[in-house]
Amino acid sequence: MSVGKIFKFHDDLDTDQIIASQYLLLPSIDEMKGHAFESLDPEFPKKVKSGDYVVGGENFGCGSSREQAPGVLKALGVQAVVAKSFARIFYRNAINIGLPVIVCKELPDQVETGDEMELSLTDGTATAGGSTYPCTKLPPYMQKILSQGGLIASLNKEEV
Amino acid sequence: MERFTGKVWVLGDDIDTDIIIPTEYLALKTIEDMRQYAFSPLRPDLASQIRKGDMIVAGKNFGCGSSREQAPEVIKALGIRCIIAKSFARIFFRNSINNGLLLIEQPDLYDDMREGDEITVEVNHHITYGGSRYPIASLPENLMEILGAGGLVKAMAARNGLSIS
Amino acid sequence: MGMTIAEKIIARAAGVEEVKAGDIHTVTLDRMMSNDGTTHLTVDMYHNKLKNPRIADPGKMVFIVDHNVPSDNPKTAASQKKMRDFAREHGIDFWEGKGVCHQIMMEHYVCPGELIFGADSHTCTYGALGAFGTGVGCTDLLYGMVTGTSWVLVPETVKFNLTGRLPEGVYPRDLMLTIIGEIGASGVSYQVMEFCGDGAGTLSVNDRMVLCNLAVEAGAKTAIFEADQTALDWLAARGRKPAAVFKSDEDAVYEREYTFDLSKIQPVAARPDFVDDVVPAKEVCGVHIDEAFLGSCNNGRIEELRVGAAILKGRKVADHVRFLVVPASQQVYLQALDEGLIRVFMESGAIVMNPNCSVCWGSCQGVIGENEVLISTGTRNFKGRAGHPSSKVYLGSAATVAASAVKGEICTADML
Amino acid sequence: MGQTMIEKIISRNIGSDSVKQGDIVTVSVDRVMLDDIMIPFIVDKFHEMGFSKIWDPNKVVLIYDHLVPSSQQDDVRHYQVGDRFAEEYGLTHVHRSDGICHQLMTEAGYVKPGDVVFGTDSHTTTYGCVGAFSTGIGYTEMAAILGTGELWIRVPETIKIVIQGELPEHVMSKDLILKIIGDLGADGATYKALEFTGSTVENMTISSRMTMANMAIEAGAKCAVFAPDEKTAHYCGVELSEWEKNLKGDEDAVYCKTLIYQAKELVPVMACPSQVDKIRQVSQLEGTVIDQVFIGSCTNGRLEDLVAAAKMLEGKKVAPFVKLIVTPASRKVYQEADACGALKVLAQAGAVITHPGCGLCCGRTGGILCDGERVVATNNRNFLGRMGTSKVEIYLASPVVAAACAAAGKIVLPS
Repeated sequence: MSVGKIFKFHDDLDTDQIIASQYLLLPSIDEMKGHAFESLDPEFPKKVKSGDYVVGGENFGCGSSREQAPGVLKALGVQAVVAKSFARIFYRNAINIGLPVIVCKELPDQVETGDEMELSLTDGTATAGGSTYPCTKLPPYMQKILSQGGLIASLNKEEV
Repeated sequence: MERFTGKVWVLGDDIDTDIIIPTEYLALKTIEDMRQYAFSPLRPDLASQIRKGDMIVAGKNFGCGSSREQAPEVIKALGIRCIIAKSFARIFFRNSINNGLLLIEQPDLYDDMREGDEITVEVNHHITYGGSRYPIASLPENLMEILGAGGLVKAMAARNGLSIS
Repeated sequence: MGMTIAEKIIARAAGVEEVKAGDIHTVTLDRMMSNDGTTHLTVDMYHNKLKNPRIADPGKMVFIVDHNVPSDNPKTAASQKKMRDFAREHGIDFWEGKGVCHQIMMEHYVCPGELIFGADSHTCTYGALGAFGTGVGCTDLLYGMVTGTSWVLVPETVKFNLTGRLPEGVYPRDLMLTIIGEIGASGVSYQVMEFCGDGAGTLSVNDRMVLCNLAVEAGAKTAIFEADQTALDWLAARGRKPAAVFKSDEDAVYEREYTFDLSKIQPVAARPDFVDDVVPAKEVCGVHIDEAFLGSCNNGRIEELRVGAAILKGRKVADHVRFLVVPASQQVYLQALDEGLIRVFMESGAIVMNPNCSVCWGSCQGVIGENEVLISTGTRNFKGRAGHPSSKVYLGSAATVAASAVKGEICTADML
Repeated sequence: MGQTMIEKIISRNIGSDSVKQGDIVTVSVDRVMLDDIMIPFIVDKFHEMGFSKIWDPNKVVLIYDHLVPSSQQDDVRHYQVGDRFAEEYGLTHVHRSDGICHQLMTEAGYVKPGDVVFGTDSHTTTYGCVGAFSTGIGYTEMAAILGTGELWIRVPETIKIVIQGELPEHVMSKDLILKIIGDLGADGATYKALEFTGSTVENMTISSRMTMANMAIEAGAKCAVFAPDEKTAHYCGVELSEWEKNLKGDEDAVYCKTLIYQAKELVPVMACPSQVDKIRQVSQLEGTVIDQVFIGSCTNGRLEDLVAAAKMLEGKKVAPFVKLIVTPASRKVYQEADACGALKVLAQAGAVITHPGCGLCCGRTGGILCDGERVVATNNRNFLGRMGTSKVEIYLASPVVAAACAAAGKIVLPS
């Protein structure tokens, strides 16, 4: 994956912070995405560029099952989310919509917002600040969903 | 005698206060925050098209409905110089005068008026449009006093020994 | 090798003899629930993203409008209409304004042994009846709706051995918050919490719902109780039969075990902005509040309304406090009317709203303002969860919330 | 020469016996009502005007109703501004979640026959149900009253409306006032007072009179009045004085117009989208499919309205995919409807019952609709965009008609 800028967030980053409840019933992800991370950094949707990365700590995406959370990140062009660990539903949702979510125990403590990073899904590594960190590889089943572009894409493919 | 000329926006009969400013925007903090939503249920683009000094010409019962004073305030904030209608609803009329927004009752102009044209108003006397003169009545004295003071807030402030610029 | 209840349910759904933690299986889902938080997106994807749109079995689908009820703006209304029209067109069971989705599912659908997906994280509630319920996103839900199946990574199970009885004035909510405080917000991430032991047997189905419901706040995939006689009686009273009644095998594998002595539990509160920041309720006493909330899929049933009403009876809500009482369902509301509880709440000055998610999800009802403080029986206290990003949410039991509403500051019931 | 009711009330207020229509006079205010939407604006204007105290805090009633419960973060600011103002200026009559302002003003005893009352809401005309002169004003004038206790008014001409006989089954006072508004037109009574009289209104409950006084503004009226009688005395908890007993239009009073109706000729009607004066008989609209029904508001959210709706829905269910939202007008109404079992019947039928407040009527929350949806509602306005987008169709009706429509899922005559 290409080099992108990092936006770093704290441990236990919950889905209410990624996208608050009051926007979830808007008609589409496109109308919601301007409110991503509103409580923490209202400028985030303007600052983030296609190909950037979100980096979190432990338990990233805890809280609700709202698929709008990975949805708005993907719609804003976030290339992947790297965290020490992920909450279960967020993790599953991200893979289902084709947003790579990568577990990397060391990198989050070594980087700050604004740093650049590069990710290699095939090697299972993340590189930032001249150092390369090992990432946990996805189980093959999930890797397959991701490589097909998400669950619906895989469903459509099977039906052809 | 006061005299001014401006471009006209034409609205219909029974323009109610929910059209002028819908309830969902009434709890916004300031009139400045609200004014972009003026007339939005009827003509969503109108608020952005109105320029300072423009006028509104409408049919009967303009401003009917609620007592929300935000209605004349947003119209004034958009820069509307005065509203000329066949008739006005009561509360809206009082609220407008209290805010120093001039309202003029004129029975015939609306039927002849084309949006975008200019008219000239001579207060308490007549309106000129397309070469014709449309007579208008004088406002009662007590209302002219409030208008003269620049609205009720200024009139009250003066009574309390304050002067507001 | 032995299996846990959760493993047995997955094995049944996968049509295999045995599963073990870490396996990935394709399962047939017994039921799917979707609410107005995401269904409009599911419907859009159904129409726009599928090559061959179809529904495997509309009879397994339940759509529930509960999050923004009554609707607060035209966009909400449009999203709900999309859901309503879709349910009508495809013959899907549809509920609107009748209560919080999990409460409706428990009242009308959930049966022991079932594997249920819900597009809501608190779907783990259904473990109270020995079912495997888990929260998923709308893409998973759509896949399940189209194919009738999904994939499941068999989770490890963590055993929670409960002993003893809760003391008077201490509630299952205190117990569950205490557990979450102890194990942390990701303490059982991807895992199943299995509650067992003598103490579990003393808990009613309502109590079990309170426990299971909050399991996701510790990161769990689900939580589960064995469907014992208490559960089966509860089910029979509602005219339903179990799909399968499973017990964990003696030699089942648990990732680890905890023991909690119920008799030692005390009233607790979770402080802003994390559910696992749990302290004895006494430690937060005196915090000025602006609003109090008694309701939600966690704590809005008749049992909690009774607790709240007993405290409010003959007392008044503090002048500056807005006390929202929101029954979890229309059934609960009707029972509360019958028992005179609603009368007590209205006399006390409370705001009694229609059954819905209300301020627990903080979007359209009881929303709090800048720097305001809410004490709540809801599920979460994340930053800004109930309104303005600067506002704060404390979580406590129904008793603590009701007492705080009277006092105007956080206090426990014994302090009134 | 004889006087109309309004002329009598104003005469007594200013201590003159010769007040006549068209005069501009300054009245002393007996009571004012401030609501939550307007309170921040009132406070700003009050301070801009340079006042440092309220003329008589006991005469001021502050009511939170449009924004209860809060639906947006900013709503709370209105409570905060109101609470601060009340504390600073010694206001004691503050209602934070007790129901709709107009219901509370009479129900809680703030208005008596012959009073002169102003409120920052157009439906302040409601208090004419107990023989008071009451009307809506803006927040600037309210701020001036708070400082001075006075307001100038123009003594209005009066339209006399006589209704005789008994209303047919399923015809409510709502049908009557809708019919009258249809006949007068939305501006037919602008600047004028309506004086209701005749055996039909004499036999009406105060609640039914409230419905009519409430909607007078929809014909543009400044106010509407009913002569106080024993029912009024009982409702207000007062003994009528000699003056109050004679508080009715004199035989030789001057009326600008008189309308006469025979109650038996009336039928259930609706105001069709999007004008309150676009009145059609329900029978002409039958079969129109609907999405939602709203029973509530200061027009028709009282006990008799809820009981009428409950009677219609007893043993029935709201039609599939149709929502019925019931918002009682006040805490007291809610409690009484609970006590008499009406709430239970409505809830069993599938109604969504909310806490008392303005709810959907004021269009902030409480069941907002979207493009293409149609609602039958018992409130007072069906303006474009009032309950959502401008493509929402609002039909105004009586509670009994609304309930029948909820069960049928379409517009029907009650049976």
